[in-house]
Amino acid sequence: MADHADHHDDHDENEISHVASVKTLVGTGGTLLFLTILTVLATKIDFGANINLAIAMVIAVTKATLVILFFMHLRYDRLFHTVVFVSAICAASLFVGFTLMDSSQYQHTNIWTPSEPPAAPIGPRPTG
Amino acid sequence: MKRVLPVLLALFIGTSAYAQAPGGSAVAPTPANAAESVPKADPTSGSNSPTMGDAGSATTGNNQATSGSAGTGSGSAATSNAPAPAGAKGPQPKAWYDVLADKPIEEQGTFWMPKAVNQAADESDMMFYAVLALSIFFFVAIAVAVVYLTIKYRHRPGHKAEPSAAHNDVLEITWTVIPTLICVFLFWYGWHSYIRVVTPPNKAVEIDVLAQRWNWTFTHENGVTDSDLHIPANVPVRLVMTSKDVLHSFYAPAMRVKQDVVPRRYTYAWFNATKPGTYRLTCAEYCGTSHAQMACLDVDPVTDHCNRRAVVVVHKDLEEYERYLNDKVADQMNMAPVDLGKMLYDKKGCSSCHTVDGSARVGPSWKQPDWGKDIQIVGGTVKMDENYVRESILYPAKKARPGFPNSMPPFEGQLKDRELDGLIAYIKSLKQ
Amino acid sequence: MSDAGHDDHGHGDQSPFIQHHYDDAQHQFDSGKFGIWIFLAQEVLFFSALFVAYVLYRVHHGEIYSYAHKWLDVKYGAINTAVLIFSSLTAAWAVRAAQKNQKTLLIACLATTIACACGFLCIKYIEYSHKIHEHILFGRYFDPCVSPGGEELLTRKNMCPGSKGSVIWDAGSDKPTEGCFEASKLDLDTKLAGVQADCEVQIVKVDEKGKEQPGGTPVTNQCPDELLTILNGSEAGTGKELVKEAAPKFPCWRPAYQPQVCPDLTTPEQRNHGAGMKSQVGILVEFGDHEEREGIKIKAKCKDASAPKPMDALALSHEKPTEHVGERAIKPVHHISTHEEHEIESLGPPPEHTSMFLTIYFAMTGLHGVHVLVGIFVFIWLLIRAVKGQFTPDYFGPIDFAALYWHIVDLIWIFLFPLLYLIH
Amino acid sequence: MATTEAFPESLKSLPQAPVTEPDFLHVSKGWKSWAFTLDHKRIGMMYLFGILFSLLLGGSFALLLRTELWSPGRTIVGPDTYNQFFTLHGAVMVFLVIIPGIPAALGNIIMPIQLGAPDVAFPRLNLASFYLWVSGAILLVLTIPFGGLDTGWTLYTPYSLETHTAVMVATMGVFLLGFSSIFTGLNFLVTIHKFRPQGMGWFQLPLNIWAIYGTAIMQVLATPVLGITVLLLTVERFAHIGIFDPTMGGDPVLFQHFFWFYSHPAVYIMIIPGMGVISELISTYARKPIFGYRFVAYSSLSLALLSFLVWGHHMFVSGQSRLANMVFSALTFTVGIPSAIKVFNWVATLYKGDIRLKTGMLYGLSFLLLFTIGGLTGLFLGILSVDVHLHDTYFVVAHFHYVMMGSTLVAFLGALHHWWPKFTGRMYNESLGRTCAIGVFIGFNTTFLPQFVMGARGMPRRYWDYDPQYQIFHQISTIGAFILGISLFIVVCYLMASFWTGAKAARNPWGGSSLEWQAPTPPTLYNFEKPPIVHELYNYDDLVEVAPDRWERLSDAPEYQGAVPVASGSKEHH
Repeated sequence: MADHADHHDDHDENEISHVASVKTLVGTGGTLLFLTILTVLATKIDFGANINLAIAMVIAVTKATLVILFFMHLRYDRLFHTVVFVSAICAASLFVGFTLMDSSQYQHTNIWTPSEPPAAPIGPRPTG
Repeated sequence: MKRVLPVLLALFIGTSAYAQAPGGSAVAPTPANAAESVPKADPTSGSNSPTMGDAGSATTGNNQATSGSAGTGSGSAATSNAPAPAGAKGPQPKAWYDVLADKPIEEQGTFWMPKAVNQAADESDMMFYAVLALSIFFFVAIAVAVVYLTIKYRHRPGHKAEPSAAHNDVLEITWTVIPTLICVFLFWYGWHSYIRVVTPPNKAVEIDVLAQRWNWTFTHENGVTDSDLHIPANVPVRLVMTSKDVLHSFYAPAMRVKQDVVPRRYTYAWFNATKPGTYRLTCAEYCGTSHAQMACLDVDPVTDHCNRRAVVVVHKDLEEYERYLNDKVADQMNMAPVDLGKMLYDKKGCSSCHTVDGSARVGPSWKQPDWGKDIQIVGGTVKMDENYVRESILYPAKKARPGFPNSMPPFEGQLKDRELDGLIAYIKSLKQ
Repeated sequence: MSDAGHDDHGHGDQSPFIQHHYDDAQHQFDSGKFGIWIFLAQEVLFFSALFVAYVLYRVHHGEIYSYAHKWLDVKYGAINTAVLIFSSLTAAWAVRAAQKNQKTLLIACLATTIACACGFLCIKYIEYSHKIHEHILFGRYFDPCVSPGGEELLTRKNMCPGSKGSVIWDAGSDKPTEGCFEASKLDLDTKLAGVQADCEVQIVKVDEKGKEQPGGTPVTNQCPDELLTILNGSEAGTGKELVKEAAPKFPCWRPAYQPQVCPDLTTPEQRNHGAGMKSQVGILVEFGDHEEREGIKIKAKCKDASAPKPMDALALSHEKPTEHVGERAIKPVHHISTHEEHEIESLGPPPEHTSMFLTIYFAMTGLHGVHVLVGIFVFIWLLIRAVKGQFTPDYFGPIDFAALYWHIVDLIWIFLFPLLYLIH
Repeated sequence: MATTEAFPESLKSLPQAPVTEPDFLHVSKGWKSWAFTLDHKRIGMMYLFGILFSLLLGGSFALLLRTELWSPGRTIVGPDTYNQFFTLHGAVMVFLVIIPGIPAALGNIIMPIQLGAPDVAFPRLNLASFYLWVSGAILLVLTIPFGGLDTGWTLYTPYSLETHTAVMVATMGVFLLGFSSIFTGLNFLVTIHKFRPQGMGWFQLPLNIWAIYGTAIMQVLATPVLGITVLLLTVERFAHIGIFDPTMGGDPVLFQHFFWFYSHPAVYIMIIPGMGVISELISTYARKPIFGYRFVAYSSLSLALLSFLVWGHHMFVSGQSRLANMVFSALTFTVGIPSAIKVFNWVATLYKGDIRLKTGMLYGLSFLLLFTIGGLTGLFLGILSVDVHLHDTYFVVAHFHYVMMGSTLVAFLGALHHWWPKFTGRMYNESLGRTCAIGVFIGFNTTFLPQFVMGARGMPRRYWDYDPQYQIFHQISTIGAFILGISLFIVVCYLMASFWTGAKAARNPWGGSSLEWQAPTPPTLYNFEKPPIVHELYNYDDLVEVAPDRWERLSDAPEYQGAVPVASGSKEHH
């Protein structure tokens, strides 16, 4: 993308809302691409499933925060928009948390494989 | 509409009892159903299910509205002796345990609830009456306040609204703190008794429950299966339940037990029945057409009302329960195939979809005059014989009869060979 | 996707698109910005249910994820992520261009964003069509052709040349029956060496009416079991070369797990509800030259399995002891083991209900794909309006809001990519 | 009706109807002007007619349902038809009447005027929401010819996966209705934030707007989960993806978690606008400022947030684990507290008032009584051990009808009568209004009080056939249902009749103090002819009744134009 924007007035202004400078845009874009490559490489090293998952999630969260702060202008925007977005994240995590809490309690009573139902005392005792 | 006056009368007495009953119990929340003389349930008395009587008489008999006395209602026993249920004309008389199961369901109890028969249930009953008293108190307080304030400050000529404080923080704090305390108490006490209701003791009689679309199958430890739940009294019983198709729910009001039965999963219920007798057993999770008539043995031909649903039969003690298990196994062994077929016709709930008198209901009738000849099935014809009947019981969808909904669940793996031969023999015996 | 569209009578000198019930352009923009942020909050909740399903099944049945992730191509996933990030960049740049009234740059950015989005959908199309062809699908349609194989993807072409459709399994020890082995008759060591069986296999021609011609040709040699050679060939490296040069003579037969092969023995309830039973195994004849064989029938007479092989260390570690906690016997849920163990496990037949992973995969990526599609239409509409020059420094709301929507779609993919593709 | 307060005669000559431009009903003619209108009042009225029609449709299913239950076994229909009656009654009432009822119909009409705003923030999105509602309603009603719906409005799997009725048509209908609700919520949130006039800070907002604000939060954050659940159910039915199908690894209890995560906030989407309306009714007709304004406002908001924590109490006995039962039972009790605070504050508002028993006030007072019963019976169901006995019985049916019908619908009718003169310009027949209000109260209690007793005695829900001992209660309940049905039908009739026979309504028939009473009756296209003056909230001293059902502000009299009324509230703009 030939950046033929006028270089001289670096402080871009627009009376309606904040203008992201080319430097922030390209910088964020580059970092995101780099982090993508990083997360793919990270899977090549075997730290054990849990740690690999943790690494992938940390990278994903950093990428997400970059997109939100710079691409979506949340850093320069009204605080209330952050409140709206964070409340959505909280509602979603509440949903995940409670459902996981419940389902992990009764999972052992599930008949996952019909041919091998759980043994007594979870399943029924063999009847005569 | 023929009995409107007593209906309204019942309502007012009901409401008056409604006001009294908890008052009485609220003061001394001793369990409302103190032990009282148990009418000796003579197992052999062959009176038939109460619900056979016409609607009006049976209801006043059972509901305690008219008794008005709080606590122990004197539930009168069943009403008139209706004609023996259809099919009892079979050669040998009903087994003693089936007679026990057919006994009328006596549901004494207060105006609000049938008497609790489960040891662990007394606490939740007390909880119910306590919250009932609390609710009546708060409702009456607010109702009186609203009515009094409306009358006192109603608009009339010359009357103006006097200025008064628009907010009073002390008052607001009090009526926030008090409800919070009440709620904390209610939660804690509810949780405490809930744990007792759902934690079975280690040594309990275990019965496997299989719920399927529209009947129950209870399998006892010696392999006996039945569609009524027979349990010993004063012995903890643990049910391991699963469903064959959709959600059901094992609900015995007298035991204060309700637990959904989920397909491909085990759920549990336990109770310790204190009083022998016959108690209601219903399905509480919507499961389709005959949700209201799970394991219905005797359908009223005119109104399709189910007179005899699956019941929980509580035997006097462990010994009588053992006797039931042995007799049942013996009966199933040496029963003639036709009678075994007849018993399965009732027990497995076939009556809710198939009739024996030739008229079609949800499914074709079992009375097939053209036995041995070719009959019409979906996409062709087949000879009506033992193999066709056997296959249609195991895999109904394979050679379905035209014009009937394809809602019969496959019974493959459900019936032992002996039971299958019994059913076929019974169907064959109906053809004349 | 906001609708601050245009109306004919504006406020004097302002852009004609400032609607009358707003005080001024700033008021309209702030209202639109707040509105789109609420819409994005709603989108997060819309996807939250699928993340719940993902988390639940990963925590409780991790073995499905570690087995099924081999079917997802990390290459395609990574390219898609890069494409989406780049389109996110151009979308953000388009907003800047609109704010600074650089019309050509605006049009260029919008066009690139649309191009990248279409690229994303094309890659998605490639992945989906590959899976549909391989029957690696959700629910009832889950019927991958699975057999012990080498490093590369277990696709239908290279590992299961024998045409599945026309092969009718014929097995059984003493009385010849149609259908396939009962699990008990074979040493079904699913974890390790696949299926052992000792059978005489015959190929019988079948005419179109299905009548068997007499005189079938026997298939004498058994294809070498690549998996065994891998494991016995000490390090994994040599094992692969070992397999390559000792190319098996085709046609050869070998036992393989083939879930959908034996419809008639599954009960009707199983049949209309799920893939065939795992325990049903059959004989697969490989022709090696990749084209489908029509009109043949495989007959096999097999002796009962010999005594089960002694379990070696790796298999033993897999035997999950049933822990007794108080009066409850709990079979522990799959404890996530090392990557290398997954690789070996993923060569055997799929664990129970592996279709659940694909259900979640298709639900998440499908819903995300629909949102990408909607994004494309929105950007095309914006492109048309940009070409008509409707956007000015005081009226660029639609560009900003569409870019915000696009960033959320990119954000969701940023989480989908590692969760689905980079499973260990 | 002589009033002691003297008032200048010039007040009588103040204009009631719009002067400078025609009112919004007559500003343009022809169906196109209605079908493509961007005016929030016309969209609100179209919603209102749709909702009243759906109310009669849902009500007729209820009457068929109750007639069938007159006697055990078959009274008029078989089990399958009965199952479709209660399902369609539930689905039509929940999705078409109660959820859009107060927010979409009356909220659309009144809220912008109460805010002093010319229109909602996104008029076109508002019209799009209406057409989403219409298409969703058509799809839901289309299930009847396509084989009906017999899964219950809760659509529990695996039954909803196997039944041959038109589940997919219904789920697509619900999907569209969900988005209509989301976009209405979004619209109201932006309007309340960005369109408040000068001098109207957050604590000068009428409580009705606080309630609609709380509702909008829930609409936006909870309804999408219904959208995804219904979408997954549809895809499950035709593509068998297996997420809810136990035979393929799915989990029916997971469906219940998905469903109730939306449906509990949904029951608060239904009740909180009702509470907002009641605050207006009680305060206006008692001529007293609301007692504890901040507590009532904060409780609306806290109810909206707490509603996301308690969905598990619908699943105590449906296979949910004990730990989750404990957590949800504890959280459920926290939700009871704000409702209790509201009721106490309303009762306190009546103290030392000048209560006028207009139809609106009758509905307000019956709301107080019925909502108290509804709330208190919720306590029974919140306690774990008692819920084991009462769950899925008629006790639950009675509880939620007391909260949904006894509270929300009564508040809807109260609001309808309270603002009817304002947006139609016509007065309804007061005596008929009062009799029907009493009729609704009596009919409602006769219908649902016996059901409490029946439920405690163990009569399960959704039963086509029952044991004869419950017949007496079913008969009383059916009689009550007919009284209720007739009263509601008469209400709709005389309200529609008032368009032709109703007397001309004054600008401020009830002496309300909020902004909408300064707008002409019926309001002009942009609601106000001259910018409204924000007076001190719920302050009725300035108002005097110049004629029956006609109030004026003393400060509006031409003589007092000099004295600038005290405009309270900070200068804070949004």
